[in-house]
Parts: sequence; C-alpha cells; structure tokens
Amino acid sequence: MSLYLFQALNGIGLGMIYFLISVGLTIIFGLLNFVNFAHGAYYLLGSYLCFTLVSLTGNFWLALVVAPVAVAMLAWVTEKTLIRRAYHLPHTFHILITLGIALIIQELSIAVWGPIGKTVAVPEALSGVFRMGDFFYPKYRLFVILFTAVIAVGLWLLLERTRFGALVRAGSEDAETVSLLGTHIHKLFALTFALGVGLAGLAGVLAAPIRGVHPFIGPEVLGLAFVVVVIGGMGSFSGALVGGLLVGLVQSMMTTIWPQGASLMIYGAMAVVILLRPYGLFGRA
Amino acid sequence: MNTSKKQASIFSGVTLAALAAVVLMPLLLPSATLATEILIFALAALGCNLLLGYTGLLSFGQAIFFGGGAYVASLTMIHLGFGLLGALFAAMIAGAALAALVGLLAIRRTGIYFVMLTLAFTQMAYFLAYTLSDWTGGDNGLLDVPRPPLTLFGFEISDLTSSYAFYTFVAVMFMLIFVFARRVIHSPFGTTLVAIRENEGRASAVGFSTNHFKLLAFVISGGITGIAGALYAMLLNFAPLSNIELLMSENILIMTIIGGTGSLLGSLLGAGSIVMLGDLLSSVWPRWMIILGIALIAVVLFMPSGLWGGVESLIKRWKERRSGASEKAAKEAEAK
Amino acid sequence: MSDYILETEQLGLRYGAFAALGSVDLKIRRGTIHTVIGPNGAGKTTLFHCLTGERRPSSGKIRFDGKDLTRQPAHKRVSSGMSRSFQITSLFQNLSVRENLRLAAQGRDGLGALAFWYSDTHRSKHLEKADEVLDRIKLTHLANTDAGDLSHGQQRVLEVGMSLCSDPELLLLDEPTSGMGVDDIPVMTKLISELGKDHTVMLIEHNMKLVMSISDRITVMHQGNILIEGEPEEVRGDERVKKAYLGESGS
Amino acid sequence: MQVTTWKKLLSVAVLSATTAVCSAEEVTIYGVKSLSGSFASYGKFADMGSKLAVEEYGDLLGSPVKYEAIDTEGNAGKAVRKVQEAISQDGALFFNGATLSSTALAIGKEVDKAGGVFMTPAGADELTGTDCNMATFRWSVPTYGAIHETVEPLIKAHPEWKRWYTITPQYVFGEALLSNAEAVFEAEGIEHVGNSYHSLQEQEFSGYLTNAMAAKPDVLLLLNFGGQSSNALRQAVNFGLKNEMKILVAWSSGLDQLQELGPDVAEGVYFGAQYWHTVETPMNNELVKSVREAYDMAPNYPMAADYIGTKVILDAIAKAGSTDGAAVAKALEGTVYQGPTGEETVRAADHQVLKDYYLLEGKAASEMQDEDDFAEIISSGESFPDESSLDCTRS
Repeated sequence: MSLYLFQALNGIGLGMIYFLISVGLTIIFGLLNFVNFAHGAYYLLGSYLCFTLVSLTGNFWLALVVAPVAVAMLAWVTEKTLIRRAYHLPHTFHILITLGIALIIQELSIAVWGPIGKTVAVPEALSGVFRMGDFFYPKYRLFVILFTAVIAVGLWLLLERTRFGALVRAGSEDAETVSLLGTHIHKLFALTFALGVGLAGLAGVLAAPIRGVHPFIGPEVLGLAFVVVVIGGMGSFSGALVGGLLVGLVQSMMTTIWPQGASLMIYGAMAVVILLRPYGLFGRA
Repeated sequence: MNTSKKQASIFSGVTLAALAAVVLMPLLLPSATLATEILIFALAALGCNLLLGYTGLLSFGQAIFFGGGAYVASLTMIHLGFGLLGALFAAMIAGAALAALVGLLAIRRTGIYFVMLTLAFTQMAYFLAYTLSDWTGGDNGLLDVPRPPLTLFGFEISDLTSSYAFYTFVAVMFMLIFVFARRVIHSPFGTTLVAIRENEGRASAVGFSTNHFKLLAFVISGGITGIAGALYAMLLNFAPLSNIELLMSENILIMTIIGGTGSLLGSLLGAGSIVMLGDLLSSVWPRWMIILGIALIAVVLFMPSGLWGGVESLIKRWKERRSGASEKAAKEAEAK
Repeated sequence: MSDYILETEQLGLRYGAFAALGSVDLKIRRGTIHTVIGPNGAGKTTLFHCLTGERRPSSGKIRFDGKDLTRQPAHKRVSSGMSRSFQITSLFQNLSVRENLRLAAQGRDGLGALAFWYSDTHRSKHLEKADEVLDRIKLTHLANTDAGDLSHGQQRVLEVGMSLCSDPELLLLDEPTSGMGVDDIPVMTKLISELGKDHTVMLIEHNMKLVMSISDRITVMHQGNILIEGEPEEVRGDERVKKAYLGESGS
Repeated sequence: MQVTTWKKLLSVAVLSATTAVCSAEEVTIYGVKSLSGSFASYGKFADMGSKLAVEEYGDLLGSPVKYEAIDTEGNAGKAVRKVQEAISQDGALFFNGATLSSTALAIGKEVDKAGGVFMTPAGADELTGTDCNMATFRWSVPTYGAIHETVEPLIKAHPEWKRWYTITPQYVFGEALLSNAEAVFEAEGIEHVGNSYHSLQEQEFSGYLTNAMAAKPDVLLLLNFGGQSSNALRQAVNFGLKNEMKILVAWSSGLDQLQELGPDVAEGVYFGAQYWHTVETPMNNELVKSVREAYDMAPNYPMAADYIGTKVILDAIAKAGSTDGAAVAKALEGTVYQGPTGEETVRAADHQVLKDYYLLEGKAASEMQDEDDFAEIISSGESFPDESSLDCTRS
C-alpha cells in the first residue's frame, strides 16, 4: 500500500472526526442563525466528563452515553438562562456572550481538573491495530469512523424524517416559517441548541482517547470547526460532512507534502471559499 | 445644531475628560509602565472602535495591524536606523497598508462571513510571522528593540529611558490620536460611517459608495493600531509573536466592547479596566478570567453600551435629579 | 434635451427559465407623475429594482437624461439625479430625524464625504437642506426625535423625505403608502402631488384612489410586461386591466 | 503639650524613615511564573518551588527573605512589562523563573539593563548562547546535552537500533534539537531514515506517524515538547508503533508529563528529563522530604528547577554579602554547589549551569512502587558543548 493511499485513508478518518466536531455548530447556525463561539469549550467539557467517568467507573461506554447527554443538558440550561436573551441581537453579541461562556467553562475546568492534561485510555475491546501491509491503523480510530458514520446517518434521518427535523430544516430555509410556530419556537430552539452542543460534547468524548484532555484545546477545536463549516457552507449538514472530509484529507496529505503549511492551507482555503463561494460548497444563498 | 457644534470642538468635555485621565493615571496607578500599557491598548481599542462602534464591523484582524506595526517599527529601527518618529510613521503606514489589504478583501462580505474572513487572515498572518523567523524572531520574538530618544529638528528633547518620560511621550501621542479620532467621527466621513452601521442599504441608496467608506475606516483603524503596536514594542524593547495572535485580536475586541462601543472614552475605560483586572487579580487568583467571562455576558445582557454607557446613564440620572431638585426648589420658591 | 427623463429599452431580467421582466419599454416624461400598477407578481418591483440599480437587468438598456446607466451601481445613480424611497421603511432608526435628512443630503457628495479631516458643521448646506426638507414634509417639530420613535405614518413621510434631500430630478417611490393607516393617506397624497410640481415622480402604488387622483400617466404591468399605458381615465375603463386584476383574485 | 506631641510624631517619622533605609538591605526574590493563561500547568508548581525555597531560607543579610510572584498571564509582553514595573518601582534585582523561551529571553535583557540577576529553566539555547548577558543564568541543560544524554546511551546500549526517524516542531528550539541529533547520528554511524516537520500549533500527528511507519525505523525520536509531545506519543501508542519500534521523547517535562500520560502510554517509552524525583543525591533527598511535608506530593521539574534557581541566587547574595547585582552575578560565576541532580557548577563563560540530564524508561503500571513511580533512570550524565565552541560573546 502506497504512503499516499494510506494518508488518504487516514485523512478520511480525520475528516469524520472533524465532521463530528463541526456538525453541531452548523445545525445551530442553520436554525438559530446563531454563532456559537463556545462550541470548543463544550467539546472540552465533554472530554473532561469522559475522563472523570472513565476514571470513576472504568467504563468508556458509559461515558460515551452519559457525558454528551450531560453536556447537552448544560447547554439546554444555558440556552434557557443566557443564550435566549441574545437571539434578537446582532451577531457581534452572539460572539461576545459565547466567548464569555467559553472563558468561564475553560477556567472552571482548570479549577476542577487542574492545569495538567489528562489521558483517557482506549477501551480494552478496541485497543490494538489493524495491519494493512506496512501500515497499521488503530482499531479505536476505525471505531470512531464507523460510529460517526452511524451518528451521521442517524442525524440525517432525524433531520429528514421527523417532525423535529422538518421544523429545523424549515427554519434554516426561512426564519419566518418557524415564527408561525409561536411559543413552540422556544422549545425548538432550546432543543436544537442542546442537540448541537451535545454533538460537540460527543466529539469531545470520542476524541479524548486520541487527543487527550487539555484545558486549552477549546480555541483550536473551535477554529477547526469554523473552517469546516465555512468551507461546507454554514448551516448545511452535508456541507459539514464534505467540508470535514476535505479538511481531513488536505491535512493528512499536507503532512507528507508540505507539513509546515498545513494551517496556512486550511485557513487560506477558508478565505478563498468565502470570497469565491460565500455560502460554501453546499450552503444556501 | 447647538449640540453638534459643541461636540465638534476640540476642547470639548470628552477631550478634557481624556486629558484628565491621562494626567491622573500615572499618579494613581502603581507604575508608569502600567499606565503606558493601558494607553497603548486604549489606542488599539480606539482603532477597533472606529470599525466596530462606528462602522459596525467586527474585525478579528486587529492583531495583524498591531503585530505588523510592532514588527515594522522594530525592523526599521534595527536595520535602517530609523528614529522614534520615523519608526512610528513607518508603523502607521504598515498598519494602514495591511488594513487596506485585509479590508479590501473582507468588505466584500458582510455579517458572519466578514468576521470569518478577518479571522482567517489573522491565522494566516500569524503563520507567516512565525515562518519568517529570520525577520520576526519567530517564536522567540524579536529581541533588542531599541527605544530611540525623541528628537525634533535635531534637538534631543528627551532620551525616554525613564518610564515616566516614555509615559509622557505615549500620553502626548494618545491625546493627538484621540483628538484626531474625534475629528474623524464628527467629519462627514464619520457621520457616514454611522449611517452605514445603522442601515447600509439606505446609506447606499442615498448615494454613499459604502465599500469605499468601510475601506477608509479600515485604513484609519489599521494606522492607529499600527502605531499602538509600535509603541508596545518600544515599551517592552521586544516584539513577541503573541502580538499577532488571534488572542490579541480577541483581547482588543473585548476591551473595546466592555469599555463601550461608539464612544472614544469607552475605549480608554475598557483598556484600563481589562489591563488593570489582569494586573491586580492574576497573581491573587489565577482563575481571574472567569470574571472576564461573566463581564462579557453581563455586557451583552444588561449593558450593551458597555462600561462607558453605564457611566453616561449615571451622569444623566444625576443631572436629571439635580435639575429636578432645582425645579422643585424653584416651585417651592414660587409658592412662597 | 429629450422630453423623456427616463427611458428603458427592451428591459428584461431572467432567473433561469423564469422571466421576471420580459421586455419593457417604459418612457417617463419630464415633470409628470407616472405610476406603475399591476397585480402582485406583475414585475413592478423587479422593474423598480432595475431602475434603482439593486438588480442588474439581463437584457435591454436604461437611459436617464440621455445617458446609459444600465450598469451603473445604485449609489452612483444618486449623483446622476435619481433618488428612491423604500417599500419597507428603511431609516437610520437610532439617529434623529434631522440627522437622517442631513445624511441623505450628504449622500449627493458621493466620495466627497470621505473627507475625514474637517468637521461636519462646515457642511452647513446639508443642514440647511435638511431643514428645508423638514419644513416641506412638515416634521420640523420632530427634528430632534429619533427616527425609530416616529409613528408609522410619520416614518413613511420621512422615508419619502429622505429621497428629496439629494435634489433629484427623478424620484422613484416604492409604494409610499405601504402599511399606512387610512387617516394618514391623504397626507401622503398631498405630499406626492406637491412633489410632482418640482420633480418628475415615478411611483409604484397599490392604493387606487391615490393613483387615480394624482397620476398624470399610468402604466399597467402584467406578467413581466407592459399591458397598457395611458391617462388615468383610459386605464380605468380598460377591460384588459380588469381582467388582469380579476385573474389574480381568480387564481 | 502640643509641642511634645509634635516631637513625638516627628521622632516616629524619623524612626520609620530609618527603618525604611535599613529595609533596603532586605532581599526580595521575584518569581516570574505563568500562573494564569495557557501555561498554568507549569507556573503553579514553579511558584510552589520558589516559595518553598524562600520559606526555608530564613534570614539573609539580617532580615527575612521576601518573595513576590509576577504572573506572566502566559504572555511574554505582559511578563516583560511587569518585570519592568518591579525594576522601576521597587528596585527589583533578583528574578527567577519564566517557562517560555521568548519570555525568558526578553526578561533576561531587561534584568541585564537593570544590573540584576536572573536564573531561568527555559529551553532556548540562545539564553546562554547568542543572547547571553551578565544577568542571565540558566539551570536547564541545553539541547546539546539533552540529545547527547539520551540518544547516545541508547545507541551504546543497543547498537542494533540502526534506523532512526525524527519528528520535529519547526522553530528554533526544534531545529536545535534536530541538528544536535543529526550530529550524533553522523558520529555514531546511524541511518537517519527521515524527519517530519510540523507547525507550532499542530495537535494531530497521525499523518506524521504514517510517514514514520513508512520509513520503518528502529527508533522514533520525538523532538517536540509539552502538549505536542504528549499528543504525538499518545497517538503513536494508539497506532501501535510501540510494538514496531522504540520511542524516545528527548525533551520531556518529567513527572507532570508522565502523570498526564499515565503508565499505559509511558510503559517502555524512553524519556529525556532535566530532573527526576528519585535521584539519589543528598540535596534531592532533602528536597523530596520537604516538598512532601509542605505540599504532600513529589517534586516535579518546574518545582525543583525554580526551587534550586531561587536558592542559588540567595546563596550568591549571602556569598557576595550585598544586594549589588553585579557582585551577586560575579559570586554566582564559577560556583560549585550541591543541587538536586548532584554537584552542579555555574560555568562562568556563558552562565550555563553544568548538571546531569536523565534518560528514563517508562514502567508498566504493575511495576510501579507508588503513584509517582512512572519510570526508572537508566542513564544520566553531563554533556555540554566545549567552552571553546560557545556562541556566547559577552563582554
């Protein structure tokens, strides 16, 4: 197997993780027209909760279920108490309030878990690697790819086949349609925000055994999610998938071609996409 | 008409208040260097305010102009032997030119896409600065940046080595730029910026080519921010890579917003509070940034016009109470 | 000098297969109030947007005062002598009524307003213009009120007033009575007929009473094209016009 | 009556003035620590180390030593400004700490201008190289020693490990480690089968690890540090590289990093370290004991480095018998003292402290004697560039 082919495979794997990191951001933007700068911080929280649950119970699978739900519940509460009051304000204020939330989550995490990073072990059943010629691929990463694919299909079904999804999509297309819902709109917005943020928490859990847990990963994750979402088209589900895979592939290939330039390429690509196709590859005008 | 005439005057209450703050700061604060840092960031916030407060453009590109100004001033002093004012001028031009470049591309988009573009440019500028380490010192930063003496027409006015002398110089620069900024916001150009902030479609419909105005706002903001970056390098004798990080943009934005957008004194107040907060709290309570987070949320929910907005409404209330009291007194007198 | 201040020649705008505007030849005579009416979806607003420069037509030409300005951007048309109002009120909500008008007057300077080195009070002519318009639209007593605090009717009047500040030769008014209460409409009717004395006015309007009472000429549009054009009396009696409007309610 | 009150007041004022003059001889050590901001993991322990050293020291020049922490907020600019403030307001002269190379380099310049003394454990070789000065002293072993004391002993012990692959962060520090490693490879006849550069912010290493796999090395040498080396190692272990090759992290931060990684990741991996708490030296035994008493933990690298850095300055002040910066710097030059790593020498030529560097091997969880027993020392020694080849040209 050639190096480039394996890098491409690895890129797809990375891309699926990037998709999971970004999809929540795009769903929230699509319906709520709200830019969540705290996305990375919720990811961080997911990672830390995963660490705590695994070290208490030794059970990664429990953490995989409980941590995202806990993050989503916290998101629901923040939506009810804080975020909701900012919807009617300009984007500037969305950015500010979520930056504030992100700072608080980050600093509280240091206060609770200490400034030193943490490691979450790969679950026993998934430790080890698959061998492909000269190369190996961790079983755990393969699991993450498959699991994310399942999540993607599930999300797709949720958005395409349920009443909730129909409302979310209708809202993304045309905010006025949703305003016809009257009071239910609050419920819908809160649920969507919790769902999007819960997905960030899930990404944090799944990435913890790969990336470890460190109190300052939030901004990095946020930057990456922005790149993916902008390239794919803000508010577009399929855009997040394609954007994630593209960024993963580029990053993986660049490590062999021109590693120093990886982040220049990625942010350069983001700028070019905004300038040439402002609504991304899959976005709506 | 009366009020606008009063506002336009150079020696208005706002300018005098800024002057008073500038004079009092070194006396009240623990050190002149702290006061200098506050004024430098107040300049950066002022530049940011022209974009955010007056034009409605949230730019994450301010670090490019700040860092660019710091590097250009340092390099012209080190390699070309530029003096103090020459280096500041070079930094202003560099900041303005970088802003023109960023602005030219970014203003093609609006809303969140504009924000994302400026964010991408800052990331790219950071990468460039760190790659061009022969010039910028890369991660180690650019060391041995001189602080040349202030000379005018061949006469050395001050060597600026003492922290108070340098503060005085920065304070004079600050006041000059402050007055200039007031000039700008009350000029036809400045009022047009407000029109663009309020309603870009209408501004265009009444005949303004809004992109030209946004671009010039960028250029002026970049020039001011470039000067701030240069002064920072001269203060520290050092131009760290963190000058051009996204975090720097974020900090400048936070100072601008917490202080209050749309008022120049707000920028001074914002820079002062954030720098002081870090200075006072950080060694006492390392998690002090939680307070910053809470302050950000509070500004959004309760004080959209920032600290200065709060101060203004207090003044207003006080004035109303006073006039209310005098009216009451007058009525009582009448009754008698 | 031509009799017509504005002429379009086979003006069309297509979105893919759909022709929002077919091929329109509209001529507006100097010094008249010329109204464009038609049922919803007839292409009035598209035509208006092509004239203001908000949309670029896919075919045809626009000539203003003899000059071709088909490809001129919206903001430049102001200095050519064209000015517009919006169907949905579009003001500087947080600025005073006088400042709204002063800015509109300043708009005619175009790039001249980039001057950032001297104070605006030097530009007293803009303030004079604003006060003149204030007087004309009878809002002088509210000069220092924020535009956002005006009543809806007053906002509509200010909306029209804004377009006056650049001393335009041609006023393009997009449904000036839109959303207005019955009581306010006579005020607007009076204002527009007054304006007709000094300006050429092109108007899009639904309120038939207003249209019939002040228009010198009426163009009826239907499905992206001009159906008929004539004086109010001619239009009022035309069967095709009735059918077009009935067709709308019938479908 | 009134006159006497005035006299009393006056005498009080005079008295307090004289005590103020006396207290000029009071010694204050300023600890430059990243307490808040993104290097908080380091600064917290560094601060604890300096504090402990000052508390233990007792009186110096007739009065108790004082300690002031300066928080860098993880930002070099803030750090330099606060150091300037301490110098200009309080006449500060004695500084210790600074994690980031940029912070340490810039502070060194400021302290030099003020004629003080600055002891730092930061990583930049320039501190005792091209940017050396009278004031700056450095406790940490330079990249030269870090490579020689890790790569060489491994090659000596395992001559069969012939093929080495390197992963390097692309900036001055990484390049320095890499060029030192290349020189060792060359001298030992090792085949350097490839190198991957990565950027300063990189956290995803699967691509680089793939490149490394393709080259089929015997040893993977990681030349990054901190969070990056943790992630690179963690991901390398995920990818099963531990079974295919040996892994050496040349510049680990020691105990805190191993606590973060845990024994599952660290087992069988080699780490280079500036300090390890189980070193058997008289002073280290003392240090471990007092840290255990004061903080109920084992000392880690930042704590030990800033403990000894602070103590060495205090000793030099005592030796000089004055708080004159230049005299204290002179007193430090050439000093030989008992440090945590054994006998340590302050080289006069470049102000580099000559001390041991350690090669550790990670233990399995089952072999750990206590919760901090992550690794055993398999080799240690001093390697420094020869005095004739120094970049330091200090007048």
